[in-house]
Amino acid sequence: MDLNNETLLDIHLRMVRIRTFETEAGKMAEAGKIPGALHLYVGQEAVAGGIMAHLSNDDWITSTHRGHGHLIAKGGEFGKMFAELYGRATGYCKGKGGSMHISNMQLGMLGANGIVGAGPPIAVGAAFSIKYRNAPNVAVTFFGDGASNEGSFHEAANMAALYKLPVLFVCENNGYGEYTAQANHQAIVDVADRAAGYGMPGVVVDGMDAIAVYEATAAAIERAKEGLGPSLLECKTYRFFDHVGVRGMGLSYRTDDELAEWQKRDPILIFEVRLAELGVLSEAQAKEIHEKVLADVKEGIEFAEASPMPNPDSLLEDVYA
Amino acid sequence: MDLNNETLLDIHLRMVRIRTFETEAGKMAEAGKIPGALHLYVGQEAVAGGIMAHLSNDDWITSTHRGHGHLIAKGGEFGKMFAELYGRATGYCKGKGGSMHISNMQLGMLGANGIVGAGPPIAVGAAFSIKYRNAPNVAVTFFGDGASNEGSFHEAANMAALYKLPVLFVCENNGYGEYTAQANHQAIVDVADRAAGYGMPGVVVDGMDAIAVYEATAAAIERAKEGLGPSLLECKTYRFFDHVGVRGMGLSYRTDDELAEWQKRDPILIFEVRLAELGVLSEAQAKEIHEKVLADVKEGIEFAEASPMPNPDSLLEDVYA
Amino acid sequence: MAEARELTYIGAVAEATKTVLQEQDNAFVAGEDVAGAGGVFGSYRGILEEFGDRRIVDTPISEEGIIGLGVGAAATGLRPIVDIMFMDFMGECMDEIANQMAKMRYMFGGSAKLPITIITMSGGGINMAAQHSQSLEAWICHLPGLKVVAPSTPYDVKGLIISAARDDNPVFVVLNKLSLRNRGDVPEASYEIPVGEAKVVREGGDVTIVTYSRMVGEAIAAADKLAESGIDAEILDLRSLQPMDTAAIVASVKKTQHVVVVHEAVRFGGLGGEIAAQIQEEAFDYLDAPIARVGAPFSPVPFSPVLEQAYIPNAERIVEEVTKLLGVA
Amino acid sequence: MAEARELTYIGAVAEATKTVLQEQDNAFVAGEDVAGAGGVFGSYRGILEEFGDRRIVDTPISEEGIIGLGVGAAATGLRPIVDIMFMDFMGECMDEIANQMAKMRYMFGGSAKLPITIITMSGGGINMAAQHSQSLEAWICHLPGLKVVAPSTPYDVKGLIISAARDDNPVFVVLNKLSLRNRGDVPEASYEIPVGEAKVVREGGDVTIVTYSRMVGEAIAAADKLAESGIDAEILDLRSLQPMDTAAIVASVKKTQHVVVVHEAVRFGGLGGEIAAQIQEEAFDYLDAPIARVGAPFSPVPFSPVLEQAYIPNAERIVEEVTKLLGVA
Ligand SMILES: Cc1ncc(C[n+]2csc(CCOP(=O)(O)OP(=O)(O)O)c2C)c(N)n1
Ligand SMILES: Cc1ncc(C[n+]2csc(CCOP(=O)(O)OP(=O)(O)O)c2C)c(N)n1
Ligand SMILES: [Mg+2]
Ligand SMILES: [Mg+2]
Repeated sequence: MDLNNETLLDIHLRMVRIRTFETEAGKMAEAGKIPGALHLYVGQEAVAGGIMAHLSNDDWITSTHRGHGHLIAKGGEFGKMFAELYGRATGYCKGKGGSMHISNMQLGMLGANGIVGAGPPIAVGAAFSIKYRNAPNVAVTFFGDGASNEGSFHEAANMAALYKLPVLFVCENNGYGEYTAQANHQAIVDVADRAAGYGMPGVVVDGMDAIAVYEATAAAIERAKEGLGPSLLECKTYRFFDHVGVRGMGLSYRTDDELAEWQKRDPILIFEVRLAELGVLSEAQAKEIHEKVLADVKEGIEFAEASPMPNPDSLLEDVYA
Repeated sequence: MDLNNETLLDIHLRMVRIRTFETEAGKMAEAGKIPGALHLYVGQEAVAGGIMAHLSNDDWITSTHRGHGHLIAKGGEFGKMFAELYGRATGYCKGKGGSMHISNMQLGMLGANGIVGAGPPIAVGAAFSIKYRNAPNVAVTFFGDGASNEGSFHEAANMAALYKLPVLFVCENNGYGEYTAQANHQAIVDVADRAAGYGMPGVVVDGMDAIAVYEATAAAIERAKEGLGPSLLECKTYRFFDHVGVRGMGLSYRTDDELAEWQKRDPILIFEVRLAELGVLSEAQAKEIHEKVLADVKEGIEFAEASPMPNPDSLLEDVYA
Repeated sequence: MAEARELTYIGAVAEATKTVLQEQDNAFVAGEDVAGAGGVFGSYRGILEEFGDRRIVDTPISEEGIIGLGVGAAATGLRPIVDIMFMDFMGECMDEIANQMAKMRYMFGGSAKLPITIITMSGGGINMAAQHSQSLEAWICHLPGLKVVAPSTPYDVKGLIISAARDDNPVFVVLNKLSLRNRGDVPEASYEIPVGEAKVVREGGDVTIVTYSRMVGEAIAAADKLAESGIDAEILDLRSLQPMDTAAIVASVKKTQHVVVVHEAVRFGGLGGEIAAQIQEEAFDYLDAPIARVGAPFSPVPFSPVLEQAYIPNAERIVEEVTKLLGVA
Repeated sequence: MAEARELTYIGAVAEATKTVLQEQDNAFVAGEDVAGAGGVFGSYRGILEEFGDRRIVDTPISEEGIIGLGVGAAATGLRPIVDIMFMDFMGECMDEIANQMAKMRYMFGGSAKLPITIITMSGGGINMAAQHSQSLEAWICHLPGLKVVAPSTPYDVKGLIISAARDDNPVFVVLNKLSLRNRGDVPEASYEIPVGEAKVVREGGDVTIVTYSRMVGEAIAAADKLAESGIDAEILDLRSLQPMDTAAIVASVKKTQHVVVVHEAVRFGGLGGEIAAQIQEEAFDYLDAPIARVGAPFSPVPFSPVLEQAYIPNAERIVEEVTKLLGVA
């Protein structure tokens, strides 16, 4: 395990960056400053943090409607991200994509995606590309428990295993697809149980524990790079905000108690306790990091708010190469 | 086990009816009398025979492009079937469907289907209907090893298990999807391994052994009728003719040896040996049955050939109710 | 017949659905988050409470499975109302729509009956970007075996859903998400609006605006504006797209001799082409000018509000086209 | 440049594909039974032997997975040629086509490039019934971000596939299965036919027949027949459907002042409507009669040969329409 202090701090920083960005984005959305739908990642940071710490810009990921966290952990800049959420010309997608399509090809991020389950087949294509070029990289596809019921996941998983492609299927099981609890959308408890049906290993990981995620990912990446094919990692996690926005539509599909239970296992909280125990990060240092990141986030918001709207004439640009 | 002599003979007759119909249909196709594509069921008779012996007209099935066998075992009449293959007005679908869409609602047969994987979701709908009406019936969906890689299978299996619907997923694994061997389309050996991922039992059955099929089906139906939900039965079988027609395109994707090995386990041959051992059917009686069925088949062909073509004016009928 | 009172467009969906469930024991609703949540747009609020979970069923996120469920249930005697949250998601289930639902009856020589109602949401304007804003009715109107309606008012929503649910064929009810809060008078009692009948929503003598769904509202705004310049526009709300009320279109065009076809869908390959082609086939000699078409430009729906505003057809663009058409500009 | 010699329509697919694989290291082919079997229509015969299984890959029966593979591979630097055996199977993968492949570049603000070629088979006439005989090009031509070509001759097949494969955008090559054995001259060397350029395949002064794919052959047969009655038809083979060569259409119509649009697809909602609408927009004053459309009637494709013959547009129906149009009948 190469989990040295530097890596631990790296993972921590990615997580704090996500948390801070998302929390502030939520506020901006509630203030009516962000158009459209915003699916926030708060609560799931250990997954993006623990996995992305392994990846370089030459490794590809596909993301979901809940994609900010993935892009941030992959190196996304706050300014360009906020600008995109605000629909500004300076955003990652020139304002054409918004939250649900935020992407950055240079960072190896093949887009958030508004279609549940659309990512896995694309990641399989990226992994095919890696193998074709004999490159030392992997592709990672993130998808939810709800998405695991889409046929696209099934087809992608089968193809990946068949071709022994270097791809990780990462199911972020937060217990709900929108307002439907897992027990009401599938008759299994562990999505990881689906792996055997494709001929790949399936592992259940504590998705609130960044170190556990990091380690499970290391094993899966090693396997992939040895040419042994894909793995399915199911990260059990929870979203602290509602399905869309912070408070969503105010439905009572989950209890306050349940939320409170999971919040006790806040992935950043427990990680910071661990880092303190390990003597890697003191409370004061952590505070400093949070403050620094918050300042960066605010700068990002300022950048976005000061940015111009796209020129209506750009409407028909970028349809074709 | 209610496998009394009557049932054994019933299964046998269904199988012989399929074999004879398909063999003669193949000849008619080679003689240029049947337009379009014909996917013959020869070799797989134990599956349709062993399963359909359990079903009444109030049980629903969905079929595949290789659907004649299912319809025959469900009670299809030779005359109307040949007429349909010939494109005659007297066919089950008035000549509008042909081999790939042959159906009969009265017999509970929701059609052959030209789209690989389209059947399972429809069967789930039929099973939903059965449960909704609290009827003492089941739905059975037949599909191939190749079809098990379609997303539609995945979605249907998950929904069936979730709702505990009375439906049997019957995978007729004949080792090939068209000209692609199973090992080249999925990284697993047993499609039954997929069942666990949906929360249903998965059973591998010797698909050349009608009794084994019959018994596995009995258990699955019992389970379904008790409200415990679906099962996946994988019947290992083989098709003796080519993917399409008798000799197909003449590709060498499988060896003569392999075919010969499987032909030694011809489902009708081994069943007749067994029936003789059991003293249920003598060789002479078997011969008589084959002859009688052949005569019926020929009568069916005569009916078809004597039948009128559809009136071109019927072209726009039956689009809407 | 009970009094009419104001309902929202989306409230009319819920009321129509309840009416159908009351009238038909074999009718049920299935879709993603339709039961517990009452639909993400609120279309089915109150139905779970009133009818229980036998009649309204939350499904997994499995659009192909959902449509298949509807097809199989309908063919075997039920009358499913199936919800596909956003019309854009039809991509996930076009096989069950196009190759099964639309064709099963025909392929079976008429022996199957498919009484399915599919309720879905089209259109942009709420900054949901390229994958949640499309108007893809052209895909389904091109498929023999399907019917398609696209109501513009709460009144039509209720009447068309009830008609759809009573129809023994698959009927798509294409709703519009920017219209959800529009209000209008809706009778409490059950009533039908015949599938296939257009409606003149404004009479006029100078030009016919043929349109449907939310663009009816834009056409009305345009007509008000045009009236200021003395142009008297007739507005035809198609309401049904398949079958289409060609007779009503032609009658109006023969009167006004000028026509603009308007839809929110992408102009190229949209239904406007079909409508224009039919008009000139049937009323060639009455036309004083080319049939104009207003539709979305040839790009995906952009996210940024300024771009989306520039993208979606509106009253202003209709006014422009009419003015150009009448040579007034 | 080497000599031209006769090839079949399907032989031209194989030759074009080989040419592309030779010219572009990053090009590969993926699809069901494309490698070992060489394609069920023989489109890729010999490619496995020549290029090995790195460059041509058999896939599971997973159309959504196949298109996704193409999208992901293209976005990350490869140039996939993806085979969807029958166009009817697009129903299984419309999401990856419509919502991913077509929109990714735009949604990403132009940062992704999607050089994918999709090869697929359309059309009826070989008694394959409702689910294996459709012409669904209207679905994809309505989607900004895609290009669509539909060659009628072996020469065009080769040139258009090579152009498609060199294009940095997704291009659908819609082939026709009843044309597979048609023969025609094809140069051995590599050459392009520009996407977006129509071709006058027969000059004439009395009427323009606008068509594409196999219907070009029917139009030629019709023109021969019409010539016997002294009617001189011009035939425009669109070749590209998206983008469409409106200028070429309009130029011909201005000359002949009469036009019949012909396609095998269902008439209602087919591309014919778009073409007719564009013609009257751009050449209204030149038209002496309504633009006529020939397309399939409003039903699924029937199985029985007698019904299928009655269903599919042919030379006879074109002759009828032209005769009616010119008022000769
Ligand atoms: C194909 C498709 N179907 C439905 C939706 C609507 N939708 C958006 S998010 C969502 C829930 C997804 O659940 P899950 O995959 O568990 O991800 P989570 O939101 O929990 O992160 C649904 C149903 C969609 N966007 N795309
Ligand atoms: C959606 C779809 N994809 C591809 C095909 C072409 N096709 C017809 S049969 C077949 C093979 C099916 O294999 P399997 O499911 O194993 O059934 P078998 O033919 O072996 O009975 C294929 C690929 C099709 N008809 N439908
Ligand atoms: Mg979830
Ligand atoms: Mg098979």
